[in-house]
Amino acid sequence: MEGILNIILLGGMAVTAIAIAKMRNLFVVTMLSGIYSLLSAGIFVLLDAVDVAFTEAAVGAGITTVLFLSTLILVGREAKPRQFRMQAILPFLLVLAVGAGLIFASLDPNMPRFGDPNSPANQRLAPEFLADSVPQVGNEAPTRVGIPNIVTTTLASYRGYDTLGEVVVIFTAGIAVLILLGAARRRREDEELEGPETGAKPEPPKEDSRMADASKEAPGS
Amino acid sequence: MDIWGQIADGASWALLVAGALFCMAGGVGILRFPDVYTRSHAAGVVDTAGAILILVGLMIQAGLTLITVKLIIILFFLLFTGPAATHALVKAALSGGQMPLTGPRGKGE
Amino acid sequence: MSMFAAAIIGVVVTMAMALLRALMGPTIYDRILAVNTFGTVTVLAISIFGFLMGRPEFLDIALIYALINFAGTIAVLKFLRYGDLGRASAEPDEDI
Amino acid sequence: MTVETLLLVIVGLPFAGAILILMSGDRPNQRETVTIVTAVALFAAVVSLVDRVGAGGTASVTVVETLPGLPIAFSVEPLGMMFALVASFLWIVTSFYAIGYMRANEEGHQTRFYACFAVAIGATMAVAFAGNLLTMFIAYEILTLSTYPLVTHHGDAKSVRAGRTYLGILLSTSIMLLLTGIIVTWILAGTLDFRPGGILTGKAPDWIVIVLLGLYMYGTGKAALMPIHRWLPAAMVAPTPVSALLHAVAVVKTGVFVVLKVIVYVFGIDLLNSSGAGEWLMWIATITLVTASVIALTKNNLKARLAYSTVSQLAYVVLAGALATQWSILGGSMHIAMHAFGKITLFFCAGAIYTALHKTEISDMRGIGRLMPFTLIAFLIGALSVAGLPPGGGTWSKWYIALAAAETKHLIVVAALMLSTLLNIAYFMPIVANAWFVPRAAKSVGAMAAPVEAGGLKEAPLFCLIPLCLTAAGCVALFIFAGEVQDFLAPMIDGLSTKAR
Amino acid sequence: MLAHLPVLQVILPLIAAPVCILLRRATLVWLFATVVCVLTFAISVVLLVQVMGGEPIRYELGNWVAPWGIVYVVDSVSALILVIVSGIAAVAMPFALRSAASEIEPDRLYLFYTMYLLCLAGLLGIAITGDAFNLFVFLEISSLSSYTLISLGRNRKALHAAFQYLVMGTIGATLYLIGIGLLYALTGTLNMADLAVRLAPLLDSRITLAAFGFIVVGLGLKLAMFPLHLWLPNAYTHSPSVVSVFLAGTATKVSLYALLRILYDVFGVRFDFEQQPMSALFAIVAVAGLVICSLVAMYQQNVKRILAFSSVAQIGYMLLGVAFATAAGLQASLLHIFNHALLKSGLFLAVGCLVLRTGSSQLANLSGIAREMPWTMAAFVVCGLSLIGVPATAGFISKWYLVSAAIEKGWWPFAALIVATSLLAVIYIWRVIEVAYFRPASDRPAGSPPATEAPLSMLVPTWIIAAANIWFGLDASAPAAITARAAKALMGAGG
Amino acid sequence: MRNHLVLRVIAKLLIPFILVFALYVQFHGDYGPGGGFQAGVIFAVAFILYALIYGLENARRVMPPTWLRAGTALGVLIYAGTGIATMFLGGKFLDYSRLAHDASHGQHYGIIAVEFGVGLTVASVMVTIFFVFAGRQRLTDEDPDEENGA
Amino acid sequence: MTDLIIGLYNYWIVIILMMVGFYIVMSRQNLVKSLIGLNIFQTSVFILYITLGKVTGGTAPILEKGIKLYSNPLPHVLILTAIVVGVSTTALGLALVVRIKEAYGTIEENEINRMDNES
Repeated sequence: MEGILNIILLGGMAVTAIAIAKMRNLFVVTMLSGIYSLLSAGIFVLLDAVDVAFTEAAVGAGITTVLFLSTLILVGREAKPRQFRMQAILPFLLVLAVGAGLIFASLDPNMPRFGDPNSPANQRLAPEFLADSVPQVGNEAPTRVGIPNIVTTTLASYRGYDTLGEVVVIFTAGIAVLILLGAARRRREDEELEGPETGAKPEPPKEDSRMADASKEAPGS
Repeated sequence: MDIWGQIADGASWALLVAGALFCMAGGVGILRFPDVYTRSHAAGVVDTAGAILILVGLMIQAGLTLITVKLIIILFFLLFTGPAATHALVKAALSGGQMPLTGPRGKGE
Repeated sequence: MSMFAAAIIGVVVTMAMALLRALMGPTIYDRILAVNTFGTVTVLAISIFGFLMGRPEFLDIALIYALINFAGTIAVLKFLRYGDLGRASAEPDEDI
Repeated sequence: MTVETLLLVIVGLPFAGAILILMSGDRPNQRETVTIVTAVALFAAVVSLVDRVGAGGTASVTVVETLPGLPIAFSVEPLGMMFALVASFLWIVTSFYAIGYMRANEEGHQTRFYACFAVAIGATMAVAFAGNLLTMFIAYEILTLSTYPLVTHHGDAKSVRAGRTYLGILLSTSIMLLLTGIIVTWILAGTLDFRPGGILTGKAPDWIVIVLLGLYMYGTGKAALMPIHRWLPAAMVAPTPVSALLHAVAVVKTGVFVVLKVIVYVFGIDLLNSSGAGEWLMWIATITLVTASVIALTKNNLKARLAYSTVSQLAYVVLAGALATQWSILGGSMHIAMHAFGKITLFFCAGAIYTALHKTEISDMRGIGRLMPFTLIAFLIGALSVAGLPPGGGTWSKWYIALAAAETKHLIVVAALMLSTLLNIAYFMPIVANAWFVPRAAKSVGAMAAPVEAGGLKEAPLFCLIPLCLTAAGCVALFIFAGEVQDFLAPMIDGLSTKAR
Repeated sequence: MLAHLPVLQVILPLIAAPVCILLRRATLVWLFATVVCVLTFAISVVLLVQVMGGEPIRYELGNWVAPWGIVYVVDSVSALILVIVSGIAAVAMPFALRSAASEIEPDRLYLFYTMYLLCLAGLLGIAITGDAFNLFVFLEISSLSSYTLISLGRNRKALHAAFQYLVMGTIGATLYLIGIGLLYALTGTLNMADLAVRLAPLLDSRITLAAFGFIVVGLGLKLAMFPLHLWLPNAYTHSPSVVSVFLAGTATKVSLYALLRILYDVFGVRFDFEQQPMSALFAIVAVAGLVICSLVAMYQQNVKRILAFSSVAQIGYMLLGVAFATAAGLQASLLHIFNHALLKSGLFLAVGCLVLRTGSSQLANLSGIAREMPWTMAAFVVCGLSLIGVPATAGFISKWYLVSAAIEKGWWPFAALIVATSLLAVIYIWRVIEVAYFRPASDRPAGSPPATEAPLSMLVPTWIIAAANIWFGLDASAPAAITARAAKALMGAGG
Repeated sequence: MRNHLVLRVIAKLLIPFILVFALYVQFHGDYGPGGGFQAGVIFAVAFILYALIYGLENARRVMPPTWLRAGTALGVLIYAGTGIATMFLGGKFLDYSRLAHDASHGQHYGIIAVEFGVGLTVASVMVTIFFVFAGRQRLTDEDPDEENGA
Repeated sequence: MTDLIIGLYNYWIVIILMMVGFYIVMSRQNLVKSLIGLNIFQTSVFILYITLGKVTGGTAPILEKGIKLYSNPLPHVLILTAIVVGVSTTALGLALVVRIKEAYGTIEENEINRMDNES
């Protein structure tokens, strides 16, 4: 059952992604990427990653869609059609290279099969996490956190530092948006500075330079 | 208790299957109907009948727990979102210049 | 096959059909309609899946889907109607 | 003051002078006083160093250890001391001359000029007393960079182009070849110190020695070996004091000094002879000296002719190194000093003529001997010295080189030397002869009728005239006191070979 | 508290950033940020001293044992990078006071400093971590903040440059993530040391190879390895001066460090250079970058752009040292990381002064500027000479080691090439010097205001760096000792 | 049917409920799916919904941008501060075991504190971002000739 | 063969998604679309990781009495972080797009390039 659902949902994702690539109406693209997010969240549920599904739904289908809509209001909905150019070959080759690299890797017999409980990934660190018995430095007995949701435990404690980093990332994004768009009034420096050369406005000179004019000294004076 | 359990199971079965069928019917409608207005009718079926039936079926399975409360809330959301969205969409479609295929110019649904 | 499996198949088939409509268009409105339906059906699917897996507490996910779907729909509608998300829909004689 | 401190003072003094010059930028008199005082102080310091150390003594001082085993260090040896003496003395003279010349011609950017000049002299001192190849290389590059603003002094398109040629050739050869050579030496020998008898003996196969010699010889672009001599004629656009600096005081002298020093203290003449590396160098030097002389003959511009003459004379020194005998090294070392005095005299004269009469072309100089008798006499002495005829100091150095060539049975080289001397005469003497014995063309009389002064003399300012007389006298003095120079260099010559004697 | 230094190194700027948001007053924030940067620098120096005196320091975050938790590892390599990054950040801060104020609106200034600190924290985090995924997180912190910092340039091109960088950077980070994912699939662990152990028997696997490829390309994008450098010139050209200083001195170097870490500590020398032709690959990439970007730099009309292309070219030197696959080569690379950080930030500092006074970094606007701003231009010349590799400057030391390493390896043509490309540097640096010194001020476009010497708050940092260039050119024993040890550590780690 | 009225009423009903749900996700994250991040997003969605229905101005009045900015910073500070606190208690950074006598309890407290920090930052940032984007639209709209971006 | 198709099915889809996303980004068209491409690209990586953590027959890693087999929580944690990074990047990218639109009047990559080259 799960396998079939998995195949259907993933297939749906692939189809959606290809459709997104072809669409030009940005609004439609946004809607489709919402569907894409929902689908991927569905897959996460299937793959037992409920926390991830939770987040993906909230972020991918919710916040991101709203953000894209907000942007579309400001930038317009329609992407212009592109005629085929020779330069388009290069990205295509790059894409093929990336794909080939992954296919190459996937065909390796070591590549863990779907759901394989004996794969290294599921054997190495996971057992200790799942048993909630991870050793601490200087402790004989492994320390137990004692919270049922192992994802939360891992997230906030075992790899709590990553999560601190994550919070800082989102903090950074917030500040970044504030810097870029958070203007109390409309700024016009972009428009002003569309000339060929731009840059900061120079400060007016404060005093005459002492060495300003060494070239005009009269010889023999 | 046992008998009630069986009745509940039976009811759930019926509701879930009926809901699934409604959904599929709506899905077929969305796929096959000729224009946006008719499709919106089909969508309405999914949004309301399908959702109600399935969620109620699940509620019967869950019994009187927190889960049922959540299911009710979900239902509430769906019931509000669906029709409101359909309504507004049809209005937007009309003002956006989409002509219904047949019949007089309707006021939405 | 449990009843949940039966239901989920029906729901997933509906999802597929909605997805198809969303991809096919032809108009924007068709797509929005399909997306909306798709959201609803996904909520149903996840709800059922929680029961199917025997861990119905995952309903939280379905709940948040519904919530997000709701907010998202309002955002889309405001987008279509006003082209502005920050505007209050308070002006008289206005309906959404 | 210990000898070590004195050494540091000698190297540091010109740099300090440069800073002082920059600081007194807007007060010309103070600036020039600083220049002269620094120059005199430097010369005094070098003399006192010579006094302290004596001809045979050595001393060394490490400033900082850049990398383990690779210090920036200075040391004293006869060749360097001689070079430092010559350069610091000529700086005084050149400074006086520059004051006269720059003021008379109303040149701009004079502060930059004097400051860069001082830095260049400082770098020359550092080259002269460099204790190892790295220090020498650093100083060599500072010299290149500090003379660039001098070459492009006028700032017009032509001088900028010349500056680019100058910088391009010197920097590229030094970085690409010299530096590579130094690094290879470091890897082979494990040290970069200058040691009598060389540091490479037994460290490398012959073919590497040959390649390495090529790297050093062509890496030292300042030695102007053909075909990388282009920068030298190009740099003629600069004011005359700069040319004097380039040709006599610092730049090209540094080049040949480096050549000799590398041959003597890095390769060692024994290695050079045993590996056969000197052979090809000798031929190139020979070809250069003849070809450059011929080219000089074709030039009508006085400074250009002098420039090619310099190329030719430098090849003498390289040839001396390539011959790699005790006599040749002696001759080469002496030729550095001899040529310095001779060529600086010639350039001073050229500058004086330009200052007084604004003439640069030889063909215009007919009959000016009456107007500028002192200058022309000095010119004659300088020319004789450069050509290697009595009573110029050049006589001795050329003699020793020719002797070495004969000793090593390179008769063709001897013949080339003879030919070159003839060519020297051929391109210098007509100038003198024309100036004295050919009457001025009417056209040129008209052109300079006004400035001719009452007594019929139109000499350059005294600031120009006195220095050139001094250097001319120096040429003669060197002829007379060549024995002292020889004695002075003797310790180095003695240490040259382990086989000889 | 001494035991906590490794984490304080990163946490200090990380915590300072939100505090800046709370402080809000631009001057106050600047003062605070400066103090933080200086403290961070002090910490890194102490760490370096500690590491040079003994064993590498390990710090388990959350006290969880290594493969399960995240661990910080400070060894001689990372300590060196930490010192470089925090040092340049500290020097650039005083400079920012005037420079940033002239290029960024006053009401965004405090946000700017916040970003600056975040970027610093991100870069430090990359340099210190011993966990492959944690590296990704901090890579993203530094990337996001640098996109923002770059976009603050006043030219609209800055926005486009930032966007391009964002796309390229995200692709790079994602490719890195794929690589780490593949390694995780293969070994089930994320800790670098643990990865190395568990990867050792699996080196023949195709997954290892694919992961290797993804990581090299991913980090290659971040460090502007030659064909992947397209984002860099625009980004460095159009960003505010301080940002150019900071990023040019640190960002690509930290990414290169990350690449070295992964190459040597995870895959190991044997895999990189015996099983895989990394020597050849790096050599080709390095040479192509060196030559092409140096040539391109010669034709630019904007000083910042010249320097940006030169940065890409200089990365070629660093990669070339790695390509030699010897301890000497690696040492040369590390030395060049250090020296290039010094000289390039010095150059950008000087350009920052010029931009403040003339409002532009176009060559045409700088005619004869040396007369009005002698100190600034003198610093530029010093650092420029260092870039060329003139002796007695820091740049010479790294060239020296590079050439020695090339000759020791027997790759003579490369030795020649290193030297020859220095000459290209001569040309593009000399173009600037020529314009600034030997062209009359009247050549500037009409309407250009007269300039005066930059304020002391900017000159002093510039000259500190310029003096450092000379100092480390004269006495390179300290960096040489550190890098020698670092190179040995890296080479040894791979067995 | 005046939909906006219906909307407003429903929103009034819903938003408190959403907030409660957010709190539930926040503090129930130890036992079920969810946690600080998800809770933060839900919190943000509640405000976004408010802004969508009642308008940006009103939403700004309810949640002033200054508060939001402070919230963003405070969240990070709470997280990092927890780590610093453990350092002062003699442990390593983020070693929650030190927060109580018993390691397990300490861990629990630590996780709650940390998750709260995450939630605060995420909610504040998300709302900030939406406000900023939506605010930009208003600025643009008042200036119709901006449309062509000249 | 079935093993290759079914056992690695998720990887194949991941690869397709990755290529599609990457292509959208690389073909450098509309900036908003580039960002969506980036999203698709990143999502494919998420799926790769989550797939690695799936254990057949396992369930979500929330401990409960009576359940023995759980999926691997570590990839989930990593991907949670990655999602956050992704949305942060998207937000920043969109902010940049808005500013670019205001400054250039267009969000088509080729037009912007042209304008950049002109000035």
